Order: sequence, then structure tokens, then C-alpha cells
Amino acid sequence: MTEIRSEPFVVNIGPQHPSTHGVFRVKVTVDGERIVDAEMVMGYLHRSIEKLAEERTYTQNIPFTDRTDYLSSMSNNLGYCLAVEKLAGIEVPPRGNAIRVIMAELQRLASHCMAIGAFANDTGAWQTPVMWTFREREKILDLFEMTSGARLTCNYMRIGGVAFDLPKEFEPACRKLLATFPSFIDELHGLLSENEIFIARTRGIAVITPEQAINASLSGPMLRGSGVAWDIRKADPYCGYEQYDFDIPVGYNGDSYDRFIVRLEEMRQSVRIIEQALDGLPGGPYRTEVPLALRPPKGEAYARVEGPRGELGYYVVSDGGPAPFRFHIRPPSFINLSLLKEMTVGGTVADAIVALGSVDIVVGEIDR
Amino acid sequence: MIEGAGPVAAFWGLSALTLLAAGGVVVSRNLFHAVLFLIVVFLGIAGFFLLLSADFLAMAQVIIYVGAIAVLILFAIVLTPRASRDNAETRMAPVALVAGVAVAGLLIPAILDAEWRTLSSAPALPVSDLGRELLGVWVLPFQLASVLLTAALVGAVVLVRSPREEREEIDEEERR
Amino acid sequence: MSGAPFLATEHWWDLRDLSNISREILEFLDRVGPDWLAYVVSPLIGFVAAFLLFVLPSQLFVGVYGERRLIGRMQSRLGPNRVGKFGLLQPIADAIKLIQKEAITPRGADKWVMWTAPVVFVAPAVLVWAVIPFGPNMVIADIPVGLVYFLAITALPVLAAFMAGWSGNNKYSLFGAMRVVAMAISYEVALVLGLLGVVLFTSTMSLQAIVEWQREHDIWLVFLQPLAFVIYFISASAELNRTPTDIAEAESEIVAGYLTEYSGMKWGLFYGMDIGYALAAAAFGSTVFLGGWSLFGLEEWVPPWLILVAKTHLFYFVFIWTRGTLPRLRIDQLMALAWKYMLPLAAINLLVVAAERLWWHEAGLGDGIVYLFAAANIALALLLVVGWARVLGYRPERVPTRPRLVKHVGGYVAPGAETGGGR
Amino acid sequence: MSVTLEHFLTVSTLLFAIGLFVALSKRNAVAVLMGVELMLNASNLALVAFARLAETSLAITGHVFVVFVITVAAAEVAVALALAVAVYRNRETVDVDKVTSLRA
Repeated sequence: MTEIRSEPFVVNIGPQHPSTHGVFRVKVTVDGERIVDAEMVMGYLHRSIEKLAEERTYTQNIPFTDRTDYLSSMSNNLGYCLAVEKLAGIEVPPRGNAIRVIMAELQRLASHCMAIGAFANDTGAWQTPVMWTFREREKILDLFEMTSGARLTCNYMRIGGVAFDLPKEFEPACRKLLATFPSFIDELHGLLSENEIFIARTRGIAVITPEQAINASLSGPMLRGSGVAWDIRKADPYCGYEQYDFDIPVGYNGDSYDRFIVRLEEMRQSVRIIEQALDGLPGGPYRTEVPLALRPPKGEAYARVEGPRGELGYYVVSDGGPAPFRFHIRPPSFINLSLLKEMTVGGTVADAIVALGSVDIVVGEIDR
Repeated sequence: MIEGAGPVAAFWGLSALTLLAAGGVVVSRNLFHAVLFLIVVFLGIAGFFLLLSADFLAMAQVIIYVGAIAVLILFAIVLTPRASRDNAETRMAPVALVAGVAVAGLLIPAILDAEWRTLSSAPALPVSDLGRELLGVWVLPFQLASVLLTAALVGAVVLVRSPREEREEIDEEERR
Repeated sequence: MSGAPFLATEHWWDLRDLSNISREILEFLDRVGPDWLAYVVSPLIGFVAAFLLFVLPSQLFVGVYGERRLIGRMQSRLGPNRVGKFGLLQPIADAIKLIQKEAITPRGADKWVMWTAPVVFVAPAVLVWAVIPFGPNMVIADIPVGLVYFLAITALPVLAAFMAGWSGNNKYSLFGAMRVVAMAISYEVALVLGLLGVVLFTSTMSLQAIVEWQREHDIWLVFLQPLAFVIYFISASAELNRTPTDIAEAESEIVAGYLTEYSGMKWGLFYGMDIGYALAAAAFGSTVFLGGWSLFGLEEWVPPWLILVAKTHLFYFVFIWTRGTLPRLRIDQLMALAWKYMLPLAAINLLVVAAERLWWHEAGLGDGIVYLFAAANIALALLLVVGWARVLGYRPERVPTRPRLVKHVGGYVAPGAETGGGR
Repeated sequence: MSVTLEHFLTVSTLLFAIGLFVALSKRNAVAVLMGVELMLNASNLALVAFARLAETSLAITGHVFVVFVITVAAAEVAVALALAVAVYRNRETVDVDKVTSLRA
């Protein structure tokens, strides 16, 4: 008796879809509600930043780094500046390093707020958690605007340090934020982590085993959610991270729920780091002077930073000219996405959306 | 015998609606439209029940026929995507036509010239009588109907479960 | 207390009972026009009064405006306050905007079915109000099967949703249509069984008689039948596709479900009538469970229809509240909830109520026994709601809600090896 | 003008005839089922008409029969559609003409 499968049909969780966090398409072959096959289609936001960077001087490339991952521009700036400083052998004064740490951690808080809000949206808690996280994120963006002049693409860091010193009113505003942030995290914890329906929707969805995570070279909350304790700030400290005392949150069984609680805990740790950095803020210059038409010696350098989404690497090759010969970015969300097929096949469409939300992708970074 | 301008107008309206909708089921070229016409027929019949002051039956008719059976038919159409949905007739259509006309031709004259012993005005039958009757004299058929429903339920599930789902169940038992 | 319509006074301006006014109008028409005129006009007056006085204002202002303001406040934002004073004209602005928007028919869509779907969706929304009693003799049609009439009417919009989803010729709307129908049917079974518990006690299905019964025994059915109330609330929010069960238009999953292809006033009708059904379910719920227009004797002074409107909006607020906070359940979890959880609870509730009723009438106990039944039923409800999940074998495993904190890098723990942290 | 039992019976017979035609002539099994539903509804109508208008002491039995007809019709629809889907799963068609061979 020839058995005819009820024919699966292809549904486009298409470029224009409310929960793909940007212009990103998943061609999902669906049999009933169950997903049989998922194929990603990317490149809608490709602006060939890496090619453009080869015609501009090192300092002119800094604004590009803001626009790759528009949700964590500070971390991208930091990554690029570290790479060029390693290439050109430039020393950064202690005050510059401390300000860089504060800014990177503030950016992590803002990005995680966005990630948790969007993830809660995908599970269906329509708009309420997102609005709360945005309210807190606004306070952080005000701090950025106060120091760098821009809210999203700050372009604040320069090779050899930071563009401007911290304004006088930054310290009190930042202290006020740090005082209220832990209570906000507890509020979110109460609203979502102990919510039966939220647990039912995210527990056991898109499970990634530690071996799978390591083989697919995942990084950031994806890796830590699966139980692997790995953080660039601890493994390969930069900008003086070794002075600060903080912990790395590690999940238990690598499902969407664990990734969510890892991000929530990371926000608490970032608050601790910022407090320590603010307390011990050294005086002195915030930047070593670097000639505009910097010509680093011939060679290559790779610097990596623990961005909100994972290991953010910058690989810069110089042929002695004013412009980099080759400029490459290691985008964490592009690599974290490589397991999407294993995560979604077998589940339903609703689970696929939750899985995609738990990866926390930024399409600007994927397509560069 | 139903008098009064309202009910008589309602009767002619409802019968027109029902018969036209039944015609729609026959004529419409798209199976989905046929089902919608069928639903209009069910609603027309519910209207007739209300006219004959059998209000519980009218509500039961709407809940069961429109709420469940029509939706069941819609599901059947959705679950058979590659089957032809053109509501076409088979080669037997003329024979069926003859059969239909014969049934109508024989019955209607018989109805019209038989003199029925009808009541001029009968009281409406309250729902409580229907309940008392169902669980009183008719309690055995009532139980039989429930047995029949369960059997039909189980039968339908067994028929439709595809081998793939069975394999899934077997794997689950092994895993547990 | 019941019997003679105690509020029907002769002077028409007595607003506590609007039937005085309609009676005046009908008498005037009888004197003036032919005899069938009153017959035709009386339902019209009923519908116009019900629609203008209760449905339209509460639907527009509580539904569109109130809901958005409340949800706004829940999300620490303001909600509409631009149009008119405090944003009160927002619903009207929405309506005008939707009317002049173009209603697109996608290519390959089934034109006829697509444009009859909103009509089939809207008609029952108005019919539902025919049965709900607003006052002692202020009900448009007090038919002896009011309860079953409500169930029949709420079965029709499910069909309209399927027509809308099917005719839109779009994969997402087909998903939405299938989900709506599958969910509505399974929750309707639980709803019918749950409401049977109520009918067993009041031994009548006419809504007016149910309200009278609650006034006579001075107890609201929500205390007597807590299980039926819980089942009614969950089934109603499932039938209306409101969060946490709004999987039909799950924005994050299937774009807008069966409404994906609709735009302009056609979509506006669906959106408006969604709120209409929610209000009708709230009104029905408050009539059957919260004593309808009676408030333990207060209805002599306060106009009864005001009491009903207040209760309806209170009920509706709970719908808004759940919509504002709870995430959405997956379709299979919902189905499991309906068949494995709600249906058995409704069946057990029915058995218990039948036993109580039999004992009440065979032993000829007085009416005071009702409070004992209420206490017993509430205890049973708590026991069952908590215990039934365990009976089904669902053990809430301890969910570690805090990750482990590790000082140093390197090494990993195999999953399940050690579950640290606590709830 | 008044409506008598004959009116109701004629409408019921017409509906029955249309149902018979649909059941016998349609090619799609689901459409045949709709024809059967029409016939059952026609009989329901006649039963209720008799219960209300005919001079009989057993008027309520008409209603009881209608309830039984509705339950049986529901069960019958469920099984018939299950059959149609099962046939579709194996022959990829629900046309009554094509499903003729009894071989597995």
C-alpha cells in the first residue's frame, strides 16, 4: 500500500516578518505544524563594509564598525581599536581603558535589554516586557548621548583611547542607573522566569548540547547557556578586565530558557563591573595622540572582545599604507546561527520563532 | 395551522432561502462554496424549528450542524488538498435526476390530497418535557446513542491515524 | 421578590427601568398606527436601545479606548491621548481612518467568500445581545433556552474566521484558520459541559430566570460553581482568541493569522467585533455567574442596567489584564489543556452538582443548604484545579531559575549532571 | 393565509429530493456526504412539523427522534470523513468513480 505523505508545503518566515529581528528569511518546509526542513536565506542587509574599509584610513573606518552591529556599537568600536592598537603597538592610558570597560558593559546592558524584550515578545507576552526593557534601555542611551553625542551608533572610541572625556554629570547619572537596575532585573525575573506559561513555552526548546556548541564554535550566551564556562573577558582579558571581580553565569541544559536566564544574570554581573570601574576610575589622559594618517607597520593582528552576542573578533592586515589591506569582522550572531537547522527541525513553527529569538541575532552583523 | 402575518411571511421566506441554498449546493462549481450553501441550509432548517416553536432543537441544530459537522466537512476538504474540488457530477447524474424527480413527484401529490388530522393550535413543547422523555421512556436508545458515538469516535481516529503517527507512538513507548 | 415586575412604575421618566419608556412608546404606537406596527417596532426598540445604550459606548470606549489605555499603563507608557480631550476621540479617529483605507483583495483570493466573512462575523455579534437581561423586564427576547442560544451564536464567528482564513489564499491565514477552528471546537465542548453545571442548579436555561434564581437564593453562582466559572473564563478567552490563547492571530508566529489579507474597514469590522464578542462574553459571564443586574437588593435604587454594565466592564478588565501580562501558549499545549484538563474537570463538576441537587431535592432541605454546597464546591474546585495535573502525571520539576556562577573559565558540566539553583 | 402541515411536508420533500440528487450525482465523496446531510435534515424538518401540527398525543416523540437523528448524523459524518481521508491517503483522490478496486 503506497503511503503518500501528506505533502509538506514551504512557508517563508520571510524577510518581512514581525519576529525575525530584521531582514532575514528562513524557508521552512512544514508538514502540518511540524517543521521538516529549515533553510536560511541571508544577505538582504549586505553593505560590503569589509570592502569599503580597504579604501579608507584606519580612523575613517571607525564609523563602519558602529553600523555592523547597530545594537552594540561600543563593543564593535572597542574590538576594532584593540586590533589596530595591537597592530601599531599603541599603548592606551589606564583612564582610557577604564572608560572603555564602562562603555562596553553599559552597551551589554542595553543590548541584553533589547534581546530579552524581543525574546519575550516572540513567546507571546505581547509588548509588556519589551516596553519595560525599553524604558530601562532609554536611560542607558541617554548616558551614551551624554558622552558620545549619539544614542545608537556612538563612534566614541578612537585608536589609542576614547574620543572625549566623561562629562561631569555622567558619574551621578550612571550611579543612579546602577542603583535602580538590579531591582528592574528582579522585576523581570518575577514577571518572566517564574511564569508557568513562559517556562512551558521555552523549556526544552532548541536544546544545544555542550559538544554541539563547541563544535559549531558558538560563543556568548549561546555557549554559556549550554553549560560551557567560556568568556573572553576571563580567558583573554583586555582593557584591564582582570582587575575586576565578576562571575560568568552558566546554564544547565542549553535550551532557550537557560539562554534567557544566562542573559538576565549577565546583566547583574555587568552592573557589578561598572560599579567597580566607576569606583576606581584613574585620572590622567584618556587617549594617547595618534597621527590621523596612521601607517601601522606591515603585518596582521586579530583582537577579540566579549560582545553581548559572543566573541566579536577584528582581523586587520596592514601593508604599511594608510588604509588597511584587509579588514575582517568575526560576527558572533552569524556563527551562533549555524545551528538553527538542528534547533528548529522537529519542532513546530511557534518553537522555531522562540528558538530564533533565543539566539538573539542582529542582521546588520550577519550580512555586514 | 399557523396564522398571523409574521409567521406566514417567515415560512415563505425561510423555505425560499433553504431551497435556494440547497440549489446552491447542487449548482456551485467550487466545493467550498457548496459547503457554505449547506451551512445556509442548516440555518434555514434551524429557522423552521423556531417557527415550529421547537427552540431547543433549533439551538441544538445550530450548535451541532453549523458548529461541528460543517466544520468537520471543511476540515475534510482541507485535508484532501490534491483531490478535485470542482463539485463535478458523475456519469450517473441523469439517473440521479430521475430518481430525485420521481421521489418528489410521487410524494408531493400524496401529501397534498391526503387530509391530515391537524390541530388548530398546539401548545409549545418545553425543553423539560424533552429532557424527561429522553431519560424516561427513551433511556435505552439514549444509552445506545452514546455507545454509538464513542464507537464512531474511536473508529474515525483509527481510520485516519497514518502509519507515521503509529511509529511515533511506538518510539515513545520504547523511550519511556 | 420576583413575580410582578417590581420596577415597572407608571410614569415613564423613571429611568431605573427602561421598559417604562418602551411601554409608553408602544402604547402610543398602538393608539396611532395599525396593530402590526407595535409587533414590528418592539424588537427594533429593544435592539436600538441595547445597541446604543450599552454595546456601542462600551464597545467603543471601553473596548478600543479603555483597553489601549489600560494596556499602555501596564506597559509603563501612556496609551492614546492625542486625539480629542484625553484621547477620547481615538476610537472615532480609528473608525474614520479605517473607513477611508483601501480594502485590498489579493490575487487568487476567493472574492465572494472573502467579503462575506466580515458580514458573517459581525451579524452574530449583534444577535448575542438579544438574550442578555439588562433589568427585571428589560430583555429583548427572554427565550426559555437563552443559555443554549448564546452557545449557538458563539459557534458562528468561528466559521467566519475559517472563511476569512481559507479565502485569503495565503499560507499564514490558512494556519490561522485551522488553529481557530481546532481550538474553538475543543473549548466549546468544555464550555457546554461547564455551563450544564449551572443549569442543573437553576433548573432553567432562561437567563432572566437564572438571575431571578440568584436573587432568590441570595448567592452568586460563581461561589456555588467555582469550577464552572474557571472553565467558562478559560473557554471564553479561548473562543475569543484573547491572550494567553490568541494563537489564531499570533502576531509573532503567523503574522496576523486569518486576518493577514484584510485591510481597511473589513479588518476594522473584525477588530471591532472581536471586542464586541469579548464584551458579550463578559456580559454573559456576569449574568450567569455574577448575578447579572442584581446586587443583593441594591437594584431597587441603583438602575439595574447600570449594575450589569459595571459588572461587564469588571469582567472585561480581567480579559485586558491577562492580555497585558501572559505569554501565549502553543497550539498543542492548548489542545492538551482543553481535552485532558478542562473536559474531565467539567465532567467531575457535573457529577458532583447532580449529586448535590438530587440530595437537596430528595431530602427536601431548605434553601440555606446552598451555602454549604458553595463551601463544598469551592473546596472541590481548589483540590481539583491543583490536583488534576498531578493525576495526569505532570510533576512540576524544579526549574533552576538562576544560572550557576563560575569564577574561572574552562571545562563544562554535562547537562543534567547537576541542577543547581532553586525556584 | 395560513401555513398548514402540507406546506412543511412539501418543503421537506423537496429538500429530500435535492439531497438525494446531490448524494447520487456528485463525484467528490465529501459532496456525497453533504447530500446525505441534506436528506437527514429534510427528515428532521418533517418530524418536527408532525410533532407540532399533527393531532397526536405523542407529540414529544418527534423531538426525541430529531435528537437521535442529529446524534447519529454526527457520528456518521465523522466516520464517513475519516473514510474519505483514509482513501485519499492511499489513492490520492476522493472521486467516487476512481475508487472502485477493492484490492488493498
